[in-house]
Amino acid sequence: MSQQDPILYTERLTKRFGNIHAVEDVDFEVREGEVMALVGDNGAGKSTLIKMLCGVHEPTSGRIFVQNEEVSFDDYNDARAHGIETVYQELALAPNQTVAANVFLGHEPTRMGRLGRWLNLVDEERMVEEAKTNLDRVKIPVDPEAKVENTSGGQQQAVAIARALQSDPDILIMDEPTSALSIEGARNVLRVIDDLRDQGLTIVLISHNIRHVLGIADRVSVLAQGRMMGVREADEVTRNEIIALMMGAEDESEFEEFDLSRTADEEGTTA
Amino acid sequence: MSQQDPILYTERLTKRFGNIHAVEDVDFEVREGEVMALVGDNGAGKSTLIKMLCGVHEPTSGRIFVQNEEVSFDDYNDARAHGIETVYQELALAPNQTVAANVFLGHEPTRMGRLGRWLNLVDEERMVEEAKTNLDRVKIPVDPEAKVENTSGGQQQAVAIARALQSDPDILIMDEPTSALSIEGARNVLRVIDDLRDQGLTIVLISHNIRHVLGIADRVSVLAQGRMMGVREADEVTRNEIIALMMGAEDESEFEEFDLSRTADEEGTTA
Amino acid sequence: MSRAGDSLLQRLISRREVGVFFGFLVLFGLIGVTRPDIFLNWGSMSGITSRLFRSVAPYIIIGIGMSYLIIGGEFDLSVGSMYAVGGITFAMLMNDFNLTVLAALAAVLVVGGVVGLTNGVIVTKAGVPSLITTIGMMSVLRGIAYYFTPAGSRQTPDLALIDVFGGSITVAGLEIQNQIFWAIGLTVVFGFLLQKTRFGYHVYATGDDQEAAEMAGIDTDRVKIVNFVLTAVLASFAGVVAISYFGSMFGSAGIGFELLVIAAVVIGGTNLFGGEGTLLGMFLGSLVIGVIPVLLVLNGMPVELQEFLTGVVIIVAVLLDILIRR
Amino acid sequence: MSRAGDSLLQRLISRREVGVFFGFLVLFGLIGVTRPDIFLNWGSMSGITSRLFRSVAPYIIIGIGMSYLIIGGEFDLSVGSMYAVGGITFAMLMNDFNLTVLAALAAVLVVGGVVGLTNGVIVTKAGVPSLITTIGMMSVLRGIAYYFTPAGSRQTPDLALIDVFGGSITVAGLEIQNQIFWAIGLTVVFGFLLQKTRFGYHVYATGDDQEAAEMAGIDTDRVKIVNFVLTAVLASFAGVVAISYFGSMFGSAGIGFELLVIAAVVIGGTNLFGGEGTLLGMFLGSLVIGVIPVLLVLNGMPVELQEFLTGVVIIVAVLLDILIRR
Amino acid sequence: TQGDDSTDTQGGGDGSGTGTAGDGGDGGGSGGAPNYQLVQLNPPPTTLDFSSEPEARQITMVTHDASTSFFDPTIGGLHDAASQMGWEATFTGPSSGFSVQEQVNILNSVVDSGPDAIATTIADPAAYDDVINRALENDIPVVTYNTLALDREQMRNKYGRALAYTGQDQVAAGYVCGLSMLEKLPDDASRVTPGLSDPGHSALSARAEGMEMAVRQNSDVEVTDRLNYTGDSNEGVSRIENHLTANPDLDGIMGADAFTWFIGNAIENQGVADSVVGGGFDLTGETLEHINNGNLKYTTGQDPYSQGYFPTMQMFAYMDRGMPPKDYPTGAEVIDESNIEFAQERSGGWGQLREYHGA
Ligand SMILES: Nc1ncnc2c1ncn2[C@@H]1O[C@H](COP(=O)(O)OP(=O)(O)OP(=O)(O)O)[C@@H](O)[C@H]1O
Ligand SMILES: Nc1ncnc2c1ncn2[C@@H]1O[C@H](COP(=O)(O)OP(=O)(O)OP(=O)(O)O)[C@@H](O)[C@H]1O
Ligand SMILES: [Mg+2]
Ligand SMILES: [Mg+2]
Repeated sequence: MSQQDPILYTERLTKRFGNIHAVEDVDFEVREGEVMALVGDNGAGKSTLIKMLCGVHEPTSGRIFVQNEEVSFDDYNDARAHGIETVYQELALAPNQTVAANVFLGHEPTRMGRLGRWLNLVDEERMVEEAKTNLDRVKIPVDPEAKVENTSGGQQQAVAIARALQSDPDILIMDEPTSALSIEGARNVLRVIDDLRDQGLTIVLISHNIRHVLGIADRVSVLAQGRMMGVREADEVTRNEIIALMMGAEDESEFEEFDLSRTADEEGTTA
Repeated sequence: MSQQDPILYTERLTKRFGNIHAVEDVDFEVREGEVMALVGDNGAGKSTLIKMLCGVHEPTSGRIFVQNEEVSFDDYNDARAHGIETVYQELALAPNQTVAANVFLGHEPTRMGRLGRWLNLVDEERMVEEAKTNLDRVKIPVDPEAKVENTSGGQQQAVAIARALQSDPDILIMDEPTSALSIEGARNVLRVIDDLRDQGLTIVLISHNIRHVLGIADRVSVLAQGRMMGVREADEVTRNEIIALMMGAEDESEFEEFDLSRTADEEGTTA
Repeated sequence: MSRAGDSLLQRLISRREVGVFFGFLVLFGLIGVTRPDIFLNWGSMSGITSRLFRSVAPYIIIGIGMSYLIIGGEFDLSVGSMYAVGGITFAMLMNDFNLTVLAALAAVLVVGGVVGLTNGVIVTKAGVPSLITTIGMMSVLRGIAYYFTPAGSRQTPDLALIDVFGGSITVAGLEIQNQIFWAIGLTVVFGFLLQKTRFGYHVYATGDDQEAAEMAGIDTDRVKIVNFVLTAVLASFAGVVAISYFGSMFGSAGIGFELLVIAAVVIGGTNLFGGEGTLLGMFLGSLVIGVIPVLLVLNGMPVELQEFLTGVVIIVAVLLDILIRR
Repeated sequence: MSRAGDSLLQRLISRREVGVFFGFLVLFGLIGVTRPDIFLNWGSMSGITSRLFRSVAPYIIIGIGMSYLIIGGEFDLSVGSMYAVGGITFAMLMNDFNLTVLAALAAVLVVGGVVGLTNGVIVTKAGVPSLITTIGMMSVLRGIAYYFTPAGSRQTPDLALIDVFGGSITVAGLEIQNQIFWAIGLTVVFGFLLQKTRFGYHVYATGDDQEAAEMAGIDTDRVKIVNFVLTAVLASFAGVVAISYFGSMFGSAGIGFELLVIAAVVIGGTNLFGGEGTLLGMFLGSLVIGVIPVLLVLNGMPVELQEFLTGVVIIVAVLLDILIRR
Repeated sequence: TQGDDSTDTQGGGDGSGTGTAGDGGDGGGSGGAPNYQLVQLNPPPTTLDFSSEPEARQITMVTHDASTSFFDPTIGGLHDAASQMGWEATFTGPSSGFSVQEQVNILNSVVDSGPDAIATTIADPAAYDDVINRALENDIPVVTYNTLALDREQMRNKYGRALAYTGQDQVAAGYVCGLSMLEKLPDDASRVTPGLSDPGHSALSARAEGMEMAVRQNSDVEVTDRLNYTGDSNEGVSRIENHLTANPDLDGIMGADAFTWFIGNAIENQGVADSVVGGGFDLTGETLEHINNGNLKYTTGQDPYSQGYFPTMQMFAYMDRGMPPKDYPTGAEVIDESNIEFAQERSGGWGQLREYHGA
């Protein structure tokens, strides 16, 4: 399913905030058409890494290549021009604007007609309608004309996802897109990711849900303390191997000690 | 493990925002010393319900009882005075203040000595130290002197949890406290909840992770579209029964159609 | 979640603009209560109303730009000085450099554009807070205004075309200043652009959450710079309109306008911290600001009381609005 | 995440206060470059320095309250009028009502407290934006100041105790005004309280994210009301100090102070939208504001240029600071 | 209804400055025709009634700047006259400082409110045209005081009549102030500084111009650049002190406005009363006190009281007795140690007077 050409890769990418080494010498590679999962403990540097890939953070050092061409993104629009779209962990929504306006934030559809195009008149009906269509893909009920501030946590996440879907990118980066979603909602998003891959999109997925990750990803990259710990084929690795990598440990068994009394701990099985 | 006296219950509690019926006629009951899970689809009204229980929202109608006494909370401090502490879904952190200051936000420890007490001088060393202790309980590495704005999504969630732990409440309400946490982090939080129950605390836990819920809760309340759909003993109910309640449906089978190709879908098994 | 349709009335009442309009009506009605002799006389009343609109026209014209700026998360304290420089250079270019009315106007607007660009670049690219930048620019422009008025003031020459800005038309015996049409026309056009264009959407988003807007691909620096330019251009245009009407302008003209205009914008419901607001609100807010001195002078208030009551009325007008919408 | 220790130098340079201090030193140093004759003369220079501190003392005293307010997410435009009312009532109470110095001072501070309380309650409980509330209060108080000065101004009587505020001490031949000690003393005390007390922590949190602060149990209304009271009390105290020094105060005293003080606070690095800032920054920002006219007067700048250069210098001083810290 | 009153001599100035009132005071014509003021008889908009108690009327006085204390005696004069005649009086203007545009707005509302008579300053040659004509069309007679930016000929063109003016030519008043400075300066004096509180206020600029003119025309003393000491004591006194420090050879400094007392404070603080001659304008209590203490040597008054009293009286004479108002020069009086005692006694009363009238 995954091709061998890297569509995106980094060389010794590093980001420091003052003396905090958030990402250190990371070589990260994504192949065309694959779902690449990026996992790691809290504070491992996942968000920082992908924010460099979409122009939000400027790298302290290192290089980024997209389609074998070195790039340097000044801002998010540069990245977008290279076909990269992102769902941020912090969602990045404008709270006092409507859901529909947020789905199209920065890329509002304009009206036909000379005047419409000349003035960049926003086609509100189309916007509301298309926002509905996009939100329907993740099947989370939310009023497109409600203020985002007045929607629930999961609804907000759905808006952020709908925004990314609306733009038809080559590479879609999703930073914990299902964390606030219900089971159904998360399932729908995974299904959408699956569909997008079928359509040839490349996807980078950050998630703490290893089960989701192993269920959907082609490969898994593991970060720990800002460093790349390794890359694994999803169908050749176990959940515990991944966790071991995440913790920077060699011995898997040490992560098994906790078991809640009355039910099988979900973290302990499957893969 | 759970006693029979309700420590907290509501009668026909309702909250409308304009014409949106977020919570409608809800009778919700929590018994002393139990872990009560509250589940429901996105936008079901979970956050709105608990925000009425902790004084953030004023109910449109209905009554709230704590320890068999009717209460009406003007603000969060009223709820706190009744022993209720909350971890909000939106975390409610002051982004430009330090992690330590946020752990003690609104309840900073003061210095000993007459002047210290008279002026309410903040004991910064103690604050940083105790913040560390509390953060250590959830074992997520975060610098207590960093600005919250500069910490990762999971680190911020850890700060919010540490804040709730710091105050030693009777009833602890946690709105999706593990959504941004790594596996280890989430496991630590569940372990802490277990410990707190052992110490006699009452806990209300909102989560989309039914496996977590069934693993830790004594009982499960299910909301759908603002209405209470039912309450179940955690060890007498299956995952699919709960999901069926959440969807307002009778037939469980309809929620089983999605299965990702290469791995067993985690959502399909266990309980 | 389930949702019933909002009634039209409910939606209407919850809008800030309606509250402000009501506040304005109350103040206006007070003229009737205190001076029924004037109020019930069509001739005086229509004149008073027309003059009220005239007197707030400069605030409205500047308020358009200021609304864009504030909604977009910044503001500009240099508008009063820009207004003076605009009017004074307009007269100077025609008198001393023999420019035609249109050429002088164009030059003035270009000057405004350059000033706005400077403000915008200093704020967005260098990161100097807009308060400091525009307080600084306020001083700089005031110095220029003084420098260009060694005799205290400048007068416009006698050119017919100036009446396009400063003249009036008489409808059914009522003299209506052209300024009023400019103020209304510009409000309608820019109100439409703010509500309906992509740029307008980006203004709201930028003021709402700048980081989110940037992360969504909006060039917030550009948005802010355009807003600064728009504000300075409109402020200089307001100066042109004013000197065309008064025939003369002092170097000290427009001192204190910045606060009046910002107050009008905020009274109209715009959030001072950005992300929310409409031009209609600003328009009504300007009328509230303008009707207060009319009410007080018509009732012959002495200066101290005038100052005192102005303050009371401002607060009460907004309070009323808030209480009504509760 | 891994973290190495920040070097002390790095931490220091990244602080806004250091940049502002540097900006001040540059401006001060410019005196030396342009007028070495004065700069190198101990007698003149110490006098100029002492006067500089004296002239900014009222800004600093008011700026303390304003910093609390702004850090807590609000601001107050009525401080200039409060300053006038404070000074004028102080004199009036002693002259016309024969109050002692201390009784008059107490009464003035109570008046300030009541005004601040009113501002605070209108803003927090009625929800009128602080811009509108305090613009209104600015007018109300100005009206009162005019009303209490029918002869234009008020003079203090000849009472020894007044020298506690308006007098001076002479150290090594240099006369230092008591105002300077008040300004420094109050800055130190309130700076300590802001940094070290629970209330101070709550001020920062309230301005940082009011909703979060409320949801964490902070009574943000109370925090803001206290800040409004503090600001008004300090503004009226600044008025007392000023009239004690000058011996006289006009009804128009303090016009324009609000912008000067807010500018000093913001130059000092306080975020106008709240959540960040220090009193040390405000103190240094006031010195920057105060040293500009000194520099210009010592160099005998013509009147128009003064206004112009003031603007340029304000912007450049802050720009410098920002560029240094990059 | 209004006729024209032919030509007069001594029309002041070129109309571009302010305060160039119609007739000069005692400047005197240089040969040729003597000063005269030809008065055209414009009948008042009232019916004369000599046989009964005169009607109670309402006069509104409007200024270009109601924030300054200068007009406090004017308000006293206005009310003195009004109460003597049983009239009602209002004094109004822009309370936030000098603003012609705001004054015109206020004047418009004043006309709408329909008083019997208006007295106003005219601080600008163009901006008042519409509103003054509207007042006249509505049969509200208008007189001017304190500041008049038009000469009689210009007024005839604009209003169809020359409005009477009670006040002083600002440039001429400044000239007197400059002459007084020269008189107080020692013989070896070489430099003086004119100061003012607001460079945007044209009347103040005009006074400063007069001061400079007097010094330049009548001596070799150098005039430095003007010093802007602002209207704020806090800033202003320091500026003046710094100016003194920067110019140790300065012999005199004179203010153009009511804030002249800042100069006194600065001289007192620096202890230079013996070497620097301080003087200036207006009769505030502070300035007089400084003259009393020797910190200032003189000040220039232009009789603000009469600027309120006589326009009102003239309106009575006009509306009830048919006598058109005439120009009334309030002159420039110099207060120094020789007459300070009386000046203080007189000025001490303005506040009481206003309180007495409840104004
Ligand atoms: N702007 C910033 N300034 C300073 N430190 C930062 C900043 N952003 C992130 N960090 C630090 O860098 C490290 C990596 O953060 P990052 O957000 O990339 O983690 P993450 O892997 O996304 O974690 P999570 O799973 O919790 O979202 C953390 O220790 C964080 O505190
Ligand atoms: N302040 C508000 N104004 C208007 N509508 C609101 C407001 N807050 C919540 N709602 C609406 O009420 C409904 C319930 O929201 P709530 O946040 O309680 O859902 P939730 O169950 O917590 O969902 P999630 O799992 O996504 O967090 C949603 O439809 C939401 O849009
Ligand atoms: Mg992250
Ligand atoms: Mg929720």
